Amino acid sequence: MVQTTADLKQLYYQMLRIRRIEEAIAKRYREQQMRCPTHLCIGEEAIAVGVNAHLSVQDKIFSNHRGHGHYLAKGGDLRRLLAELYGFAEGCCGGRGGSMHLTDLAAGFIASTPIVGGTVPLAAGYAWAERNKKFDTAQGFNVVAVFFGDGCFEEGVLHETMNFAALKKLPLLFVCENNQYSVMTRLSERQPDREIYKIAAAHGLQAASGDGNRVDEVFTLAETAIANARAGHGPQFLELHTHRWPEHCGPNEDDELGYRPPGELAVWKQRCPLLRTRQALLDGGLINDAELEAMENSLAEEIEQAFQWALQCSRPVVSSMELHLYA
Amino acid sequence: MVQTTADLKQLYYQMLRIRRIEEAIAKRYREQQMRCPTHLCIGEEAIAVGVNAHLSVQDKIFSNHRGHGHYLAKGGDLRRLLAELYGFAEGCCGGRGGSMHLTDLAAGFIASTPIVGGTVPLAAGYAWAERNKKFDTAQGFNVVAVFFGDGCFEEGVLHETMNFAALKKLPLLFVCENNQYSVMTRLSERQPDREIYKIAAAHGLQAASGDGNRVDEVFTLAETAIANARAGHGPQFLELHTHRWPEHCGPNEDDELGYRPPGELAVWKQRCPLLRTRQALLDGGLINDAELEAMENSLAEEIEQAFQWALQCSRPVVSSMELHLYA
Amino acid sequence: MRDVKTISYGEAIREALDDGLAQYPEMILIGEGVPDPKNIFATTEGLREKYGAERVLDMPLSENGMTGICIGAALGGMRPVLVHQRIDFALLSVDQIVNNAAKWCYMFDGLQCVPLVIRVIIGRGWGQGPQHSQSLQAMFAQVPGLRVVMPTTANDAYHFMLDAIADNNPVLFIEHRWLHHINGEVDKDRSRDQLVGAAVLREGRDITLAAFSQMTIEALKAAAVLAEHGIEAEVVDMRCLTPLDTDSVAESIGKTGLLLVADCAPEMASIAHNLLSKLFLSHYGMMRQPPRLIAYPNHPVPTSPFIANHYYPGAEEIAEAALEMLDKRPLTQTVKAKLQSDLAKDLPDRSFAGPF
Amino acid sequence: MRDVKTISYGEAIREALDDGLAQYPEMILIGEGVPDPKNIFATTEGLREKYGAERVLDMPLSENGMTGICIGAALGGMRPVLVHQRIDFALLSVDQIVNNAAKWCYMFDGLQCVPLVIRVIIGRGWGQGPQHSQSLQAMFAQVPGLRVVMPTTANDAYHFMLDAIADNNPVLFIEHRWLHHINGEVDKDRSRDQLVGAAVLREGRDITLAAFSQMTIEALKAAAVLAEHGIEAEVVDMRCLTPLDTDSVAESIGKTGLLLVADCAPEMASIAHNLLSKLFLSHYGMMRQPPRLIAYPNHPVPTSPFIANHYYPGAEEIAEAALEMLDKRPLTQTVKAKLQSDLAKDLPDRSFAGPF
Ligand SMILES: Cc1ncc(C[n+]2csc(CCOP(=O)(O)OP(=O)(O)O)c2C)c(N)n1
Ligand SMILES: Cc1ncc(C[n+]2csc(CCOP(=O)(O)OP(=O)(O)O)c2C)c(N)n1
Ligand SMILES: [Mg+2]
Ligand SMILES: [Mg+2]
Repeated sequence: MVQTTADLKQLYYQMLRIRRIEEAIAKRYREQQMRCPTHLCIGEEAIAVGVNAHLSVQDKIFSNHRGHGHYLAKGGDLRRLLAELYGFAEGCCGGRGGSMHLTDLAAGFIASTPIVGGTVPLAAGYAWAERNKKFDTAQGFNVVAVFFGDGCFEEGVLHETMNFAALKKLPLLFVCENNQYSVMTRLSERQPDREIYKIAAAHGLQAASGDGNRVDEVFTLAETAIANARAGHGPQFLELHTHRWPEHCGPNEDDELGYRPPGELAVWKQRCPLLRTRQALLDGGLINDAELEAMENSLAEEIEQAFQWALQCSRPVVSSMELHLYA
Repeated sequence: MVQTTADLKQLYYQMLRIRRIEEAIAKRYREQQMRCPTHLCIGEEAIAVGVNAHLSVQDKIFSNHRGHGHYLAKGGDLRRLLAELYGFAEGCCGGRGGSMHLTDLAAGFIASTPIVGGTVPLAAGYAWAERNKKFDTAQGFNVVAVFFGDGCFEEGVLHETMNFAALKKLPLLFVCENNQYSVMTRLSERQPDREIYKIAAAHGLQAASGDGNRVDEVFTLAETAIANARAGHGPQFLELHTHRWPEHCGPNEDDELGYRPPGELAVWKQRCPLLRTRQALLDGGLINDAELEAMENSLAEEIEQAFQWALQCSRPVVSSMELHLYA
Repeated sequence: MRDVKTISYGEAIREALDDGLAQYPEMILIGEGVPDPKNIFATTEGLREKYGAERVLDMPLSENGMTGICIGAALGGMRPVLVHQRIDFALLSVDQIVNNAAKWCYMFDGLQCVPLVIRVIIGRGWGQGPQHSQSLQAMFAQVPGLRVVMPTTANDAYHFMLDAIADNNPVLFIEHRWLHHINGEVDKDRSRDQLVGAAVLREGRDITLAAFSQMTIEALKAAAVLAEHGIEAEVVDMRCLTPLDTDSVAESIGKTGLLLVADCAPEMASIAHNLLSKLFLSHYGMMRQPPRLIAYPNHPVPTSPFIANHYYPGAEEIAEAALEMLDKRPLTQTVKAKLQSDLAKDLPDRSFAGPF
Repeated sequence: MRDVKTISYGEAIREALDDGLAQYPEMILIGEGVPDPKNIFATTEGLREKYGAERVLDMPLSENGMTGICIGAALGGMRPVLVHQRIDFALLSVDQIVNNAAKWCYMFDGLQCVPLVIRVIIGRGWGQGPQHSQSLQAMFAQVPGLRVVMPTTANDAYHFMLDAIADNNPVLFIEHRWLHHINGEVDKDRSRDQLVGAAVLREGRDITLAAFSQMTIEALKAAAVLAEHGIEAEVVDMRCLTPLDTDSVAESIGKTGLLLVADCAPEMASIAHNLLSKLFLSHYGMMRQPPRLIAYPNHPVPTSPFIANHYYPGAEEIAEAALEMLDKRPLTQTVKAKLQSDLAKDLPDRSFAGPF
């Protein structure tokens, strides 16, 4: 549970930071200098923030094509993310990956990759390696978390991974970001009418679902789940309901395409995780306009500086392309 | 439910037939003339018989590496099965498949193949084709059933198939023969402690479990499930507990290898589906020793004749090997 | 009256799917995005409206399961066309493609068949990166029992798609994303080629350029500029991979005596090796010089345009190698200059504006 | 004192796994059947007892998931050796092998690596049939970023396995089932070959026989009988596929002028094409005659022994082709007669009694 004002402010700040960064990326993306498929997480910030709030640098996370929020919430280096989008040598993957392949080992963000489901078993394997280490009774296990979507839940590998994770009682947290869409295809065209997390429960995982647009709810659910995983109670599963605002891939909104029922996006915008949290902070007198403005200013500054840094990075040397096929 | 004496006798007869055929195959297999991997279903006959009792020729089934019982219970041609084991041209696959690749389209036995999980989505696809036909209010849908093991349940493709089957409400029956082993590996080394059929239920299937060694129980469970599928209520799942007596692959018993806990096989032999049914028939005065002996005699005769037929079949012409790569 | 018109490769595929759906009531068209507003780069546009949601549909993200389901549907009398927006996703379904689809007819002694088309798109550009731009044609073309085609022209795209739908075997239909926008004349009445054989797209006597898929376009570009300098290259489109049509290439070499092969795949993953090796085995000594192979480097494609743009050889490299083989090195600068384009190297055409 | 002993290929693998487990505390050995009473044809015998159930273990039937889990474990500091009893099962995990394992180091700019060994067994015999006896070496050998080896001798089996375990890259270790029982001398102190390079197993001046895996055994048999007739064949074991060691083959051809390649795979799926093509491109004109390729037919293996026994070429076919190339056809009958064996064609050795 969110215990202190400081906590909630911090959660708000983290969400706001991701939102402003994604917006800045969207804006600059239109200049066509970030030449890679880019999936923004605007509207879904509460999940990345609420879960990562409980993870230390020792804990690791894996992510998917929509990975900026996870990377930032885990403490991934903003400047190297931006440089990566531009394809520069100083990018977190040396420019080799772009938006869909992020890494920041120092922050415990192992990797995101775009083959749907691809990183899910990797997270379990990493958690297995952690589980095989000596159990520290004070600290418990290092926890590994993996973020994926409702579409990913349709991949068989997810079920193979849940089975193994439950068998070996891995310190692993599955975070299913259920935004009801896989690209432009609604859940009802892809899955029968039943709840995702209950399948995880049937596999023997401790599983729960919740409102992925309430950061306090995510925070609380993740707190329990991560504590369980850390204590050796085996894999945990959270299904968190949310909605993506922009198009699946790219910087724009795409409500005009008509694949979302009319009004759906508007409803979800009212459920904006930032809006709700700010309102709660304001209503409780826990924050004032000046503080909010200070936040915005410091973020604007951070983001601007990060872009400046990224934009003066260097192009990778062409011959470097051949390197690192093998370790 | 098994309503009449005739029904129960028929079920017994079918089980006995499979048992005697498998025993005869085991005996002849030792002569090393059936040169293909062969997985016998001795001990598991009740499942094939209890399920297939409700399927007509219009209904189809798919099976796996351990397919003799399914094939025979569905009405597959015994003589062509034996010829197939010997690799003769008159075999049900022209000798190309051996024990692990059976087919008898006239009987509605579409195919068995040995890649674990391989036929499961095929069965769903076939059921989809059936579902797309006009619904006959009197007959309902033709039903497709697929038989697979507890090991197979670990394959991701099974879950992908359950999801699609539930989504499209396919007239499909999943039959999980849970004999607790995948080759020589116990369930507890492969899956956590939870029930298989409950995962199917969580996927939105109508699911039940039962004693796979009681043919009356299998018969009753299958009756309901198949009626549901036929009526358009969507996919059904049965988890049936049983035990394989012989070695995983080959004609012998292998209790001396020690992978089964001591005494386990003995317990299961007491639960022999034939023994139990025969006892019930005798106890109820529904059958007498003479009838039982007549059954044995007619089966011995049928089997002997089938072997005689198979053994005089012809070797496939070598040049035929090139045919049928394409249709 | 003949039905001839000029349309793009992408439109040709859409027309073939449309005509296929009209002609075969048992045909279904399925894939992630098939009925969505972007319609697989518009190649499935309007088909759901025309043929209904039962026949034109989306699917769960379950590549292996859905491939198996399509195989089963084919056994049950349907004629499925399954679409993957990127060939990389088909790697999840290699089990069903190789273990089942490709072997079914053979292993059941010809008693059953699998009329299934799998459409996969290969490609490049706009930072698709290591996992979204693989060229896996050789991986699939080596599987006995699959038919693998890579049409280059709009006309072939149309006819091969219809042939593939009509065929009772599993067909892997490989489209290069950069072909989609290219226009060509489609003659609907042209008789069928039955998914076999190479095609000579340009005749010439000086050198044979045998090329695969989009590399054929590059070869044609090179040939056009070489012709301005009196060099007549013959361009052979290796549009069918199973089997490779070595005879057509040998026939061309019979005229030219020189062979250059160009493939859109890393050298080690190039089906061109099979072509060259077969020629080596059966037509040793036909050539005046060793042949040459132009292919991609032996590593994944990085995302960064600054390096990825140097990953792909094209018309310039083909022309340069041809000039070397013809002992006309002095022409190289002039020819290459003419082939240079101001279009960014990671864009297929001017209308393209990312993200993919 | 050197540690040299004569053991079977299967025992050599077991010893390498044993030594690997002893040397690398982070190594784990996992696979369906690894700790069961049959121990992957006895190649993992006793290892669970010695190193414990945490390090030597069975796994669920989840090939793709378990491959991904092993990749993740490797990223987390473990050194997994994953075993498939048949290469056919690895087809379920092509996604994780190709999309992740092979690309990880490259796509993360060398910051991460995947020390993973995947042991797969190819083979034939006793009616394994279409889905249980595929030869897929070329499918994997074309993937940039994988190391693919197919050792033929017990000594290479031992050292390659240890090298593979030590290597920080994904290694596909392909064993032909029919090699398991063959004895050879294993010299544990021999320095490492680092998983690259072909090996000349027999020297000769008349013809080069370059062969893959079990076909090398067939080539050696043929060479032995040819030698009785004064023909000295040089046998080159193409034990490493990434990269193919064309230089060693070219060097041998430099002596002999004649090349015959033998692969245990269907012709269309043979990596021998890559070898031949590369020689064509770089060593054109070295040979006195066109080379030859001996491979399996282009269809799956049927189960029936009456036809399957005619599917596989071996020493007889190699010798026959070599005699033709050497213009010594009259010797064919004599040589083939000497090569004939009374062992049934679907059995690897006399101790074998089915079912596999
Ligand atoms: C195996 C695979 N199939 C298809 C795709 C194409 N694809 C990329 S993202 C995506 C949608 C994934 O949906 P979901 O998992 O719900 O994540 P979301 O985008 O909604 O966050 C698809 C189909 C892919 N990258 N990988
Ligand atoms: C994909 C795949 N992996 C592994 C195997 C090897 N294999 C054959 S049967 C079998 C056990 C299957 O167990 P289960 O599904 O429970 O069926 P059972 O044999 O117990 O009837 C295994 C592992 C295979 N044939 N296919
Ligand atoms: Mg989603
Ligand atoms: Mg079992």
